[in-house]
Amino acid sequence: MSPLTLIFILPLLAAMLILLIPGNYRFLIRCVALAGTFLSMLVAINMFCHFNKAAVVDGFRFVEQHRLAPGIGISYHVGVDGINLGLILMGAIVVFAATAVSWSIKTREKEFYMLLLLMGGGVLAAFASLDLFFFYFFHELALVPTFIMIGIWGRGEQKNYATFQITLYLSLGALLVLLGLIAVYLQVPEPQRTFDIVGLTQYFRAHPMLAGTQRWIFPMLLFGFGVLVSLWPFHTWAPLGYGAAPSGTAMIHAGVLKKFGLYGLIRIALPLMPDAAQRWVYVLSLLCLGNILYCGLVAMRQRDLNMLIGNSSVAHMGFAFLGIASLSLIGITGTVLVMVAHGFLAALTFALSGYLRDEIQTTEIPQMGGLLRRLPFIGTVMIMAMLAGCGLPGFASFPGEALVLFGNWDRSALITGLAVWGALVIAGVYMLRAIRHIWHGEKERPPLQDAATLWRRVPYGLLLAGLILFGCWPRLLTDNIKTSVAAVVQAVGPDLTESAAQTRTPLQ
Amino acid sequence: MNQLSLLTLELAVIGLAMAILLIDLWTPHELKHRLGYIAAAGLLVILAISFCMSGATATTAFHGMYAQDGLSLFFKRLFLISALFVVLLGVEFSGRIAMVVGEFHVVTLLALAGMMFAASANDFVMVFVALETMSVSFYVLVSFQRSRAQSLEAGVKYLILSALSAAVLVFGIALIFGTGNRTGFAALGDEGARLAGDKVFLLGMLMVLLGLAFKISSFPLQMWTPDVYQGAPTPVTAFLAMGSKAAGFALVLRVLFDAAPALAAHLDKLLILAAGATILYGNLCAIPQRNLKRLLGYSSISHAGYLLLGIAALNADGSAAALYYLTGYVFTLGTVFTVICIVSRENEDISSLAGLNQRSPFLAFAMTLSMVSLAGIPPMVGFLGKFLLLRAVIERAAQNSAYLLLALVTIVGVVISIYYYFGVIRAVYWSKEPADLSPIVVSAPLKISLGVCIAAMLYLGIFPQSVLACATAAVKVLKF
Amino acid sequence: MNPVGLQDYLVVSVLLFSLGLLGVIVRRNVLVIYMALELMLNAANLALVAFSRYNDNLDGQVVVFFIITVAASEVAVGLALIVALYRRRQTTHVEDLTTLKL
Amino acid sequence: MQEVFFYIFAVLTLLCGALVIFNPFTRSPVTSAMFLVLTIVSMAGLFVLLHAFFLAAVQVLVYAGAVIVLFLFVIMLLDLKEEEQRKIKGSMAALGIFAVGVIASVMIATIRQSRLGFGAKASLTEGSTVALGQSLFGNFALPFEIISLVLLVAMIGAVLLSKKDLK
Amino acid sequence: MSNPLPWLVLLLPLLSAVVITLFLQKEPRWSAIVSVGAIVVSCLLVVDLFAEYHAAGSPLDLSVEWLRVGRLNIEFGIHLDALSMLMLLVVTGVGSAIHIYSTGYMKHDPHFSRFFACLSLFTFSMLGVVVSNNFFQMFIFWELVGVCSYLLVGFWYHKPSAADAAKKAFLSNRVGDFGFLTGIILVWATVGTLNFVGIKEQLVKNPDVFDTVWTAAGLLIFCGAVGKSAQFPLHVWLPDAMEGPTPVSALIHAATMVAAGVYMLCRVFFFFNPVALHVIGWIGGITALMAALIAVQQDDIKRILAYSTLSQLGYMVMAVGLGAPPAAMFHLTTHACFKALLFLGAGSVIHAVSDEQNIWKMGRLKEKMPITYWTFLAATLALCGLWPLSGSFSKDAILDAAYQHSMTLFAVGVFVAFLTTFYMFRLFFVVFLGKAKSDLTSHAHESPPVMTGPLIVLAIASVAAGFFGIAQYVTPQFFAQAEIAPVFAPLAPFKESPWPAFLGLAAFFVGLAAAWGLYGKAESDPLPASFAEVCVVLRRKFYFDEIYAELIALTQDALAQCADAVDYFGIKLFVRLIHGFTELTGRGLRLLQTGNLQTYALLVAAGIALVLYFMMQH
Repeated sequence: MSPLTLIFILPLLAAMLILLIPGNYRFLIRCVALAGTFLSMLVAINMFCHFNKAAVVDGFRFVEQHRLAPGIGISYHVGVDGINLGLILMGAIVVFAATAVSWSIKTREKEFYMLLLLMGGGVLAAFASLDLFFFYFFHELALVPTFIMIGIWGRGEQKNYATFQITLYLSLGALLVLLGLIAVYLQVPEPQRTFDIVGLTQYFRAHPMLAGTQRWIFPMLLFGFGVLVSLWPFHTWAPLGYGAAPSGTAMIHAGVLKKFGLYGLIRIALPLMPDAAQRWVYVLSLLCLGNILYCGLVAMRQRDLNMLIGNSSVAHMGFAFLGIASLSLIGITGTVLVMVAHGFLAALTFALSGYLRDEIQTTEIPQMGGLLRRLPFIGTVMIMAMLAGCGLPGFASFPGEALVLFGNWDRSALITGLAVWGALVIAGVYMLRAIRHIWHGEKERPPLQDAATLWRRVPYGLLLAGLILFGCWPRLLTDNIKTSVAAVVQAVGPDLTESAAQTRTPLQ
Repeated sequence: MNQLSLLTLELAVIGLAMAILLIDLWTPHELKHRLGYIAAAGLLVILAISFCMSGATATTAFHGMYAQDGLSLFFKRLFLISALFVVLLGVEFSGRIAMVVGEFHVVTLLALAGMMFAASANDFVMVFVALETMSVSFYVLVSFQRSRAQSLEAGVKYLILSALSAAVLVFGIALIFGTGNRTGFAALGDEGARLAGDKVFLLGMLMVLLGLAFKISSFPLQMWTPDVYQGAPTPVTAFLAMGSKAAGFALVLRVLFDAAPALAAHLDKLLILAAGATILYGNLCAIPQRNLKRLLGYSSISHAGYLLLGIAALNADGSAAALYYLTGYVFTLGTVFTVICIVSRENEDISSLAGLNQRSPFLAFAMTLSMVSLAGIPPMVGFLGKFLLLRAVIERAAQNSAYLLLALVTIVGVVISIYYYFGVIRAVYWSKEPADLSPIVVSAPLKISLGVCIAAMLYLGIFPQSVLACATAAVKVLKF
Repeated sequence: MNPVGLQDYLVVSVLLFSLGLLGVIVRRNVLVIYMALELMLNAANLALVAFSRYNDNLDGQVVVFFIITVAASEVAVGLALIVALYRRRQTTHVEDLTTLKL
Repeated sequence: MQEVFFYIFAVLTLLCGALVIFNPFTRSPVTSAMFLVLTIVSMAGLFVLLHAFFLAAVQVLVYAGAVIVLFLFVIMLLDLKEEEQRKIKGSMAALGIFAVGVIASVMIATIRQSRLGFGAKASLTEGSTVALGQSLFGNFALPFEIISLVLLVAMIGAVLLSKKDLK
Repeated sequence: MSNPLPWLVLLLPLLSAVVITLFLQKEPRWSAIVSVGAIVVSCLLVVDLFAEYHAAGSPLDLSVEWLRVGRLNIEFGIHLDALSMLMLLVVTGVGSAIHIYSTGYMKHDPHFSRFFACLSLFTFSMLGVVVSNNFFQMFIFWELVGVCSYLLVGFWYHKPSAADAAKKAFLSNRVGDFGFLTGIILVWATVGTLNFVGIKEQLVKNPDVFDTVWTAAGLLIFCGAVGKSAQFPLHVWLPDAMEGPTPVSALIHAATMVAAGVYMLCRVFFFFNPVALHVIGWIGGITALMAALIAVQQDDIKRILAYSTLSQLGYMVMAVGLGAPPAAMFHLTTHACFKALLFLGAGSVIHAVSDEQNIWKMGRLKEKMPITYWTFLAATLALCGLWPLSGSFSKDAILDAAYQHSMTLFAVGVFVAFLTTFYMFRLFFVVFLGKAKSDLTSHAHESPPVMTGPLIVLAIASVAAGFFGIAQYVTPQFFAQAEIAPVFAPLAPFKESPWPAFLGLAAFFVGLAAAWGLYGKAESDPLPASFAEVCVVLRRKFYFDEIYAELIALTQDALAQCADAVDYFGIKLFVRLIHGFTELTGRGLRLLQTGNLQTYALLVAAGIALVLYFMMQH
């Protein structure tokens, strides 16, 4: 059995196990959940380490395939290449961390952990699966858990509105995507019709899709995925929803699930519909500015910590989109790196803000201040996370964003310049203001419970370690990413940046 | 004799009905509610028999009146299953229908027989007769709770509107007979080429379809649904939603693709409009709805719309998808109505579900899953069904972009529907209303049937292959 | 007087049908609505008989049998229903039957 | 000759039919029932013109003899007096008439434009009872049997619904 | 990786930072030992390398591939040549002194360990900047020194002023870095490489590789220096940064980090075209003048030093702009010594008068703290450029360059020299001579040896640094044709460039006289009495802070407000509208369900009519 299967089966199994445990055995339930996610994390790390040794089956490793419904070409097919390798590793770690920080949940643990594990397993499976049907199927598994979790364990007076808004937005986006995927699938003539991504890619490489068809399918995918990734102006659900969600949910959702749309664009939309992609990138890069600048500015105005983090994560998505819009090897590699980095980052920040909320019962920034003396550990980690959020070198988001910017220059210098402003200055402004008003300052407060024990520190430490590891040594990922992305880019067509290389500098 | 052997299932059902009618005479009152179990057992046996029969070879009998093929068999199994749920609910419900439990099951079974004949109808006369058998039984069933004025009101409404639609249908049949000079599907199908161009024949077909539209509660004859669903006794509502609708679709399929395949191609615009309008009407009206059964009435309108997608696609995939969807729909509704029947006894407001997950986690779980399935979200069957339907529709989008529009309308509808279905889930888990937290006891048979439903919803949602294969085989008899 | 043909019969039946339909729409007394429904069914009968006459095919007349029977049974159930209803609500007017709405 | 009778019966049918629905003088269901009888009878006349003698008889017997009587029984049973003249809602009526008008006109137009009945002259074969019976128990055996189910259900239903108290 | 030594130099401080953070949080003594040990060892290594390099004479280049995607190839490398060697010496040398000093200065601080962790981290980052062999790596460390300065300035984060100062410093640097990064991307996109050597080769191979964007590229890169070296108009952060502990001011905001901008300019000197150089020169000149003027009217001892730093940095930048990077580096070196010394001296004074920083509350400290007094005097004289102290040589080198290129800038330079002497001796007289202006001074005492030791070392350096021909040493770095000059040949200003030297000296004496005249015995500042308006302007630092506050409020914050408003009233409202519209439609349609049978019948009829009409038309 492929490790991939193991990675997402383990949490689901744990969920089923919990279903059998009576609800009042709280400790047992937690332990089962932790064990399941921890094991899956170990498997993921192990897979990551042995990635390069594994056998390659048409571009993918650790492949496993079973035909489920030959009639309509659905098969269970998982595999991993450079693009989703990092995502799965990150996902597994985040899921474990999310389970670990959920010890603060004190009511209806049974349901909570079941839903959390269902969500986590589903999203891991979505990233692992190479079959469009299951790719979509597993992603949708998260919808209901999100709804119920925010509904029951969420906070804030806007809870109900947020719950429905996030659910409706996500399902709208998902259904658009569904239409697009089915349409893509139907472009293949009857005999070799399949939902298998590999098969589709090979087929369309051989017989490119009609430009006319691309023209109406691509927008569906672009905006469908866009809504899922909170592309401007479809972003309002994200800060609201994450603000209301319990930290575990927010971590998995903002950290892992959100990357689904970008992953889909890179994996499916670009290589299968190059012409349309070329046609749409300009629109896309403008919308990216919407994310980067506009949402950054909005973040400056937020008085609620969660809203601030939410908006900043929306802004970061802008860089991911910008990399895609560059349609260049460097840019898209950067996008994948940003996805992984932001996964760790978002999870970390939401975990910490959740902790903070538990400690001081508020997320209103003005009511904070001078907390660093009371919560040295949490404070330090949060400050590091926030500095990482404004693109500080040494954290994984920096190389990612840098790659994106380098990759996009030849497509549009102006947009790149503005993005740099967003990355360095705007991000700096709201993050530093937040640090100043939350942690610094002289406000006196009663002593608080800092994450003192090593055990409580593990999840934060893990996420931070991920950030720093890939920040200091990005080649761990990029060397694998670029080989896989190269295929995508080459399918999409001329890579401005690379071609510039030939023309400008013959002696390079 | 061979001919009669084809009728095994129908005869068995009728026999069962008669048996219960007789047994009822000698059963003391306090035991009458047990009759449902007899009926259930009988139906189980018949269901088992039905799986021994094979519709692989389409055979007609009684001078082409009656067709036994994959399609009819598929539908008959659906009817049997839904009747099974209904009789079980009948047991649960027996407290609420005075002292005439026995007759309740008898009439239910006769309605079932009508549906089964409808599934095998191969002649417009049969269509009419079978439909009427069904309808008349439902007149009785809907108004079965004589003590409840609402039930009677629903009965009157149902009777009058149904009779109206029946009259339209009959007039249509008359016109068809007049132009085709036949009433047999096969015969008409042969003359399809000639008739396709005949305006009067078209008129007749339209009137027949309108008559059937009433049964599947599709636009423009959907008005009755919410009222009747709300007024009728819960098991009957369930039967209307599962059986009657399915029967209507069986007939629509036969009439369109068996009697007038040549004409069907010209009806695409009408079908697209009907599907779109039905979806939007059902979903939009459901948004502010608080009464559960009424909500399900609207939702059943919208699902009629989804099913029409498959027919509007005018291709084998579409019809197969519709069959698959119906299968899932039966199990889903089986769950929903069982839960409603158990939980909301006197008040049928959504608030009656408040705190359900404290009162009975199992029921809450079942309700949630069924709502998720109705909303069409993985891993439940509802998703796979909609997936197949959309696939069939988009398949046509290449030729006619109206289908793309239809698909988008469907999406809008689904999103809206998620809003109110999830509202129910919300009521189950964290509604504000103060709820009595007395635990609910569920009788063993209902537990089993719920378990079966949930298993089926999940199985169909994840492993489509087997049933989808049956559906595809079933629609082979139709001509596209 | 031009010779009477099939179409004339059909027109009559169509008109009768419409009359019935109109009755269902405008009359309030359930009993009368039933009668209107009878009219509609009879219109179908007339059409069928006319067809079977002009197409030289007796099947039409057979169908009429069924229709009559069905009509009779519908009326039977319907009237029983009215009786039951009247016992509870002392009315046979449809506009009093509007508790199920919205 | 035929024509004359046709027009007489047709006009009678329609007129009485119309009077069933709206009787300018009274709203009593009894009158409606009576006019229904007349409609039926005059339709029977049309049947005769169409050489469907047996059906004509059945029509009269079943309808006039059974159905209408049933109606009258119920009316008497519930002693529905001629209740106060409730106004027909004008708007409702207007819309109804319009809709029905559209339907009728479309149907008539279609029929008139069609080639129905051209060439196919009325055959001389009588609607003989024998032939009728044969096809009823031959081709139509199955529907005939099923109809019995309808009657059964109707019977049960009628009993259940109208029984005074359910013991 | 052939030679491990350079790596060791770089990694030792990082190691100590990590070790202290992870394990020594509770062990102040040990963390001090580790941190000081690390920097001292790397200082010794540097000396060793220096000898090695000087023996070899050719640049030493080590690198490993850090990130390679497509055409973008980023190395992590060490490039050792005259320039970086010199800078390494400065950083590690001055750094060691300051580290040792801090062990005494921060003795009683509860967060002693954190302080040294940050110091070590800073040292690591600074060394990284120095040894970088490509733009990207330099940018990385550039950011890291920025964040270290953020952490150290905000070391006492519970003081709002400190927290705000840290934020301000970081953000102003970010503005500069925006230009820097953009410039880097532009260079890469044009030249195709980020490696300094590579870029130089390209420029040599085809000089017009940046056809139109050369100036732009140059200026964008220069933005980085503007931010880091606090040049006009981004100079506002440096004075506020004095909120940090004094050793930090000495190390980061006098000796090393702020000099990084100048260093970077020298590093890529080959890259600037005349236009760019012109701009650079003028910016430098303006900064020097403005800062010196402001310094005249400051009362906070550290702020005065800060403005003096600004103006000296202005000198250096001006020198680069005038095409005399050797002079710039020379002045950078000497300045590192005496400015660090000044700050440390100031620190010891502040320590003595119990953390009072206003010079008008001090006085007569000469007797109380002799060592501080004498070292401070030496540093002051060096700064003011009294021959033969180090400052005079480097300053005269700059004036000389100005004299050759632009008379205006020369004039500016001389005037700034005068101002420097003036405000420095103002400070000196008021603090050490005169009479005690508050009783704080009564119980002042000399600092412990651990603090005075470094003072003495630095004093010696500041006095003697001028005698090494540092300028000649780095010259070949920039001008290939220049012959390798002997290292220990002192510069003789009066022979080579008499005018600048004499004018410089004249400026010194005039300034000294003016200062003595005004402040020799002053109780309080006489100037405001006579030149009220001017003084107000100077005290308010030319209103830069106010202007910027307004500017930001008008542009960025206003935009943010708009965006927020759009987000709230635009998009969210729109969403709510759609929701409301749908719900209304639902409720509207629902009205059809009147429950009245006849309505239904009518609607059914209408439906049928509709369908028939619609279908039977064609």
